Amino acid sequence: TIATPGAVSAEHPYVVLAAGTTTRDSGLLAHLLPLFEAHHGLTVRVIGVGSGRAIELARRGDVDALLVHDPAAEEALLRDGVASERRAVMVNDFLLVGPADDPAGAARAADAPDALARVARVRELFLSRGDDSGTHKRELALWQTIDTIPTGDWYRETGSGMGATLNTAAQLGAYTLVDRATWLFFRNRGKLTALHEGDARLRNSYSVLLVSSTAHSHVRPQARELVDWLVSEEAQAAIRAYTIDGQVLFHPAARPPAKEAP
Amino acid sequence: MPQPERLRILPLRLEGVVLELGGARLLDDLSFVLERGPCSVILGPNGAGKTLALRVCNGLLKPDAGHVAWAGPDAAQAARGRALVFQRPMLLRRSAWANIDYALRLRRLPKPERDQRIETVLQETRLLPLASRPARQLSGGEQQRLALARAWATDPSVLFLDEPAAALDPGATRALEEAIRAVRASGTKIVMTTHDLGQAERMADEILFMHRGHLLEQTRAASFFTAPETEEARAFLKGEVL
Amino acid sequence: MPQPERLRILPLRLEGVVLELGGARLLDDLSFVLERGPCSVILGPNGAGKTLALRVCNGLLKPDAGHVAWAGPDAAQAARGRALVFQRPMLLRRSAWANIDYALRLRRLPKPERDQRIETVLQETRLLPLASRPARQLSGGEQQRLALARAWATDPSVLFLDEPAAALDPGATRALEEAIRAVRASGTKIVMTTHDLGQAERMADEILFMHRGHLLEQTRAASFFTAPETEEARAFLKGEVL
Amino acid sequence: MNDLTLAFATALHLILSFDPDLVEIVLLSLQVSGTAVVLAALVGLPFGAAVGALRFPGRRALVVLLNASMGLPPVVVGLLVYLVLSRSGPLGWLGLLFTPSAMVIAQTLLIAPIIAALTRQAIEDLSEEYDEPLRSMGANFPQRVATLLFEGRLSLATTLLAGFGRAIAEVGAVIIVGGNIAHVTRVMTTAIALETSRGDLPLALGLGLVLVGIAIVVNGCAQWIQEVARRAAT
Amino acid sequence: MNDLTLAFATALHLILSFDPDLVEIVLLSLQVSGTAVVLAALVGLPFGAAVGALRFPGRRALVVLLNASMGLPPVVVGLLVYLVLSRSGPLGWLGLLFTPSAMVIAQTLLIAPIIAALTRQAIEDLSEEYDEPLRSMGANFPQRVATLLFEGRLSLATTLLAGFGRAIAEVGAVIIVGGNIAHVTRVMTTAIALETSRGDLPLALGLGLVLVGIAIVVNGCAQWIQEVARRAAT
Ligand SMILES: Nc1ncnc2c1ncn2[C@@H]1O[C@H](COP(=O)(O)OP(=O)(O)OP(=O)(O)O)[C@@H](O)[C@H]1O
Ligand SMILES: Nc1ncnc2c1ncn2[C@@H]1O[C@H](COP(=O)(O)OP(=O)(O)OP(=O)(O)O)[C@@H](O)[C@H]1O
Ligand SMILES: [Mg+2]
Ligand SMILES: [Mg+2]
Repeated sequence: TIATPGAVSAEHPYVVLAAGTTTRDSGLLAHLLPLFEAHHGLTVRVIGVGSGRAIELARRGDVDALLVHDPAAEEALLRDGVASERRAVMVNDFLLVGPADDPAGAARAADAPDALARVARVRELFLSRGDDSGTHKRELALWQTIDTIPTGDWYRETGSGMGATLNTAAQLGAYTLVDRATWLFFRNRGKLTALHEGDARLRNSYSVLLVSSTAHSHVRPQARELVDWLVSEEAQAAIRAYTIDGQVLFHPAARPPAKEAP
Repeated sequence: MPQPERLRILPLRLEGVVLELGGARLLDDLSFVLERGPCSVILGPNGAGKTLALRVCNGLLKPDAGHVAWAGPDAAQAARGRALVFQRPMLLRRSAWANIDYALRLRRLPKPERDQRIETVLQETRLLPLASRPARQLSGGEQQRLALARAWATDPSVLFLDEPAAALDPGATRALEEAIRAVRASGTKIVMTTHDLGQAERMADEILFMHRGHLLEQTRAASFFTAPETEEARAFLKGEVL
Repeated sequence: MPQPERLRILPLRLEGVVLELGGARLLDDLSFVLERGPCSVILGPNGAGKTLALRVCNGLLKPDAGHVAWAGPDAAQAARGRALVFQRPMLLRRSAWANIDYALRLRRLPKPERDQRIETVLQETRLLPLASRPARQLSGGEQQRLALARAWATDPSVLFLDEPAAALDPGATRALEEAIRAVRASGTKIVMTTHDLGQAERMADEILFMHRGHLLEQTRAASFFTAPETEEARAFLKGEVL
Repeated sequence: MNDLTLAFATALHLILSFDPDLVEIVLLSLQVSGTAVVLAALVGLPFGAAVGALRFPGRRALVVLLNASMGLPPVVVGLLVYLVLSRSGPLGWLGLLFTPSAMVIAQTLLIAPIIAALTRQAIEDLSEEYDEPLRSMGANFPQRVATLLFEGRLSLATTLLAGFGRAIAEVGAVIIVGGNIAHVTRVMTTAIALETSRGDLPLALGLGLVLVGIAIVVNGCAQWIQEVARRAAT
Repeated sequence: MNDLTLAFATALHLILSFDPDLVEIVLLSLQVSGTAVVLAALVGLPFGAAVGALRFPGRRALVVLLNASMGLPPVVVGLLVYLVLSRSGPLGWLGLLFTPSAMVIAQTLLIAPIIAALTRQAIEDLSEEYDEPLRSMGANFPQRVATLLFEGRLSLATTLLAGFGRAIAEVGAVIIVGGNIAHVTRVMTTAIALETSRGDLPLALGLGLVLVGIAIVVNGCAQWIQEVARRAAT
């Protein structure tokens, strides 16, 4: 037989998890996964990609599980039979960041849509990820609530990941929407500061999905162990325990252990 | 030098060969036959087409019209049976010894025989002390002698020499001429060009006189030097500007 | 050719020049003086070091010991006053005309004068019909003539020629010798090597005889050919293998 | 390989529909990389030729550095340019960050070493034959370098095309200093990276094929210019 | 330029502390790019030399394609390899995706054209001088190609170093087919990209400097091998 990774995994069994860049870049997975690996004799190979690419990887059967934050796309995966299971794992939130002097006065806004509206009104520079990521989709949804189609010189799509977009915003003194985990972990903030947060519309929920072995017969069955563990007491506690500068990045969101739906 | 049964690839026939390069007709209706035996010397002023004719004979240039026909059963055999020493020798970036070895390995000779032949030809060309020198650092005359040794070592049925003595000192020239005579005696056909009329007289059995891409005469050497048929040949022999 | 006041860069003195390359001593304690006027011919067997000596004289190789001294006030002037035609001519990838033009532009000559000089030297070397040909496609003898024309066009005080007639036909050789005589008459110093003893006798006023990196004789030409002083020179003149 | 068919179809559609966004992106790509090649050639050709033609102490070390600099990672070059051009950087006052100029600077820095290193080798090979004759003709050092560059123009053209290929295909540096801002600094490669991260592989590949097509057209033009030049001169 | 000082300090610290993770990443980078260069050379050198030494109809078009292929974007190569190696792709059953082998394949495809294109030019230059003499000696086509490759070995070494530089600096292709998995497929460039997206620019730059250092060491070794070879032979 050919020495496929399957054969290699006889010694070193592993599963492949496509995870949103945020969960990787924020250091959460580096904190979490060793706990899992220690007790399950299984390593997790993390592919850090945007949600769009993660979904694509799942559809092609190139990964065994997903940890993403794009509810609409996740449901589509379930519907199409690509994923056999989806479990809520955790939530965090988005915040609007921008230059410390806040020329748009976004900090004084009543809610998130209002904050965006203020930026649009004074045409202060706003950077959109523009990459169909979970963050980008949430931003578009917020514009929709105030019936604005942002266009013009002040609205720019960076077409890049969260980190790159923040690097750009820090230099240009622009506003942008960012998830809390990336923000807390990010080193190159420059003059950027958090201006608006805490709105319910800024909630960001992460789920883990198991790729269906019917759709893709070669997915590693051990992935179920990972999925089950992520919603376990141990993992949920560990998620809560992960802080940066005293701030919790992700809040556990798994429903208490109950009878799972078939 | 070993003297095995040589490949029978002669006579070589050129018929109506025309060569055009860069819009100019450089060889025009060139026809001649080179037989086994006599030493053929091609004479002619600079730019007459001597080098081009040698390249055509060796299959390095394809004529635009006309034929080049070797007597051998196939082209591959003809190619194996001939060797050409260029007017401006091309030496490989390796030692003098290795340059000859390269040519012999192309003929698939076993190592002991190669070594023996190399030693013989280096001795003959007085290059043995320089055997391990990088070939490209040799002096002009040494390079020309090495190119000659390399061709010679392959023991060809026909040996084409394009001005082989141009860079040689008087002693080397004399040695070359003696060597050529010996080679010829062993049955190798010699076809050479030279600008040294004395050398041509000493070496040639027949003369091919070229002028502006045309073959004007192909005659026995004695009669060419005593009674050239064409005006051009007479002027050439007198060293007049043509 | 115009005959302006030539740069006074002679005599050239070599004193105790030693050159070592690749671990071998190729020029050993070479000392001579080249004066204005006489045509100096360097003779010697292949590998004697003639070409190396010319390269040292032209500042292309730095001797490991000893001195090379031109009479001119500074090195730049000496460089402008000399020209060297290599044994294996290097031609630029452009037309014959442009090759000469290149050398003249280096001397900052105005265009009309350049054109006039180019035409003169091409005429003298019978290359005018080939003026627009790519230089690298010329025949061996044509290339050598072009290299000569290029050096000549710069109207040097000293003209070094490394076997200038090696690839030339008899007519061109005669023309070359006449041209050299004319150039010399106009005050240009000629330093040349040759393997053609007849040519050496015709051209030389003085002979420098080299052997294995040593200068064995520097004498008047007549006495060299009639009564060579050294054993090596005698053997060389007889065409014996040294 | 259904995806490939889809990618080809996408590429064809993109080209035939003459999508104005695509045209804009293509033109910016050509402009940025073309300018970078010209600038890099202005520096890299003479510098590489000088190193190739000259012998001096420490030359060998310089050649090692030059060859190693062909392995400069685009991301590193991008970061360096970013730091220099950033508001807090020494040239921040120029306000060049996230403009096409910044991308040109980054690509120039990236390919100048490649052009210089390949030029050095080409000129070193040539100078074996040319150096002494040129010196004997009295050509001074700049003249010799210029002549060697001219004599080697055919193989140096390939060197420039290698530089162009590296520039037009490069994404790591331009995305950092350009920011992939739509309609401002988005070029072919950053657009491809974006579609890839979106998971729209057919579109990404389609754009990639268009880019390859552009490279072919540019190389074809270069070849054609060479032919014409060869026929015109010598 | 405080950042730069910090980056140098970081690089120094990384090297001096002999960080085991860094060592692992460095070794994988060298292994992947080294293997890719060897494989690409095995294909690119003979192919480039054959095109350089042979005259045939359609050759000019092939040369244009070859030169254009130096502009193949890494992301596109990465995507193509990904589609082929993906579970739903034709070679999915090999299970090579997200392994170092996949990265080797992608880099090989990326640099083989560069090596071939530069080799073609070098060999074409050489064959002007060598072709007729070799043919007259009775060397057949493969023998001529082998001889030209050997005679041009010094300048071809630079070609291989150019390929190595491109491979070791490349990130777009390896990140797609390798996935930048820690301890499995993380190489220097993907690590740099990761730190950049984290906004840890000093660490990213520090890693970049380490990478440049590696390139210098590799090139130094290559030069040294050449010197030794030159002295040993000829
Ligand atoms: N590739 C080429 N393109 C154009 N013209 C050429 C080419 N090769 C040779 N020629 C021309 O063809 C003519 C004959 O060249 P050839 O080399 O055969 O002369 P030759 O008789 O050997 O002269 P020489 O005694 O000087 O060596 C010359 O005028 C030369 O310029
Ligand atoms: N770069 C070099 N390295 C080592 N040896 C060299 C080098 N250049 C020349 N030589 C050797 O020096 C000797 C003298 O060479 P040179 O070219 O001066 O001879 P020459 O007198 O001009 O001979 P010829 O009449 O054959 O042209 C030769 O034996 C040659 O092999
Ligand atoms: Mg000839
Ligand atoms: Mg000589």
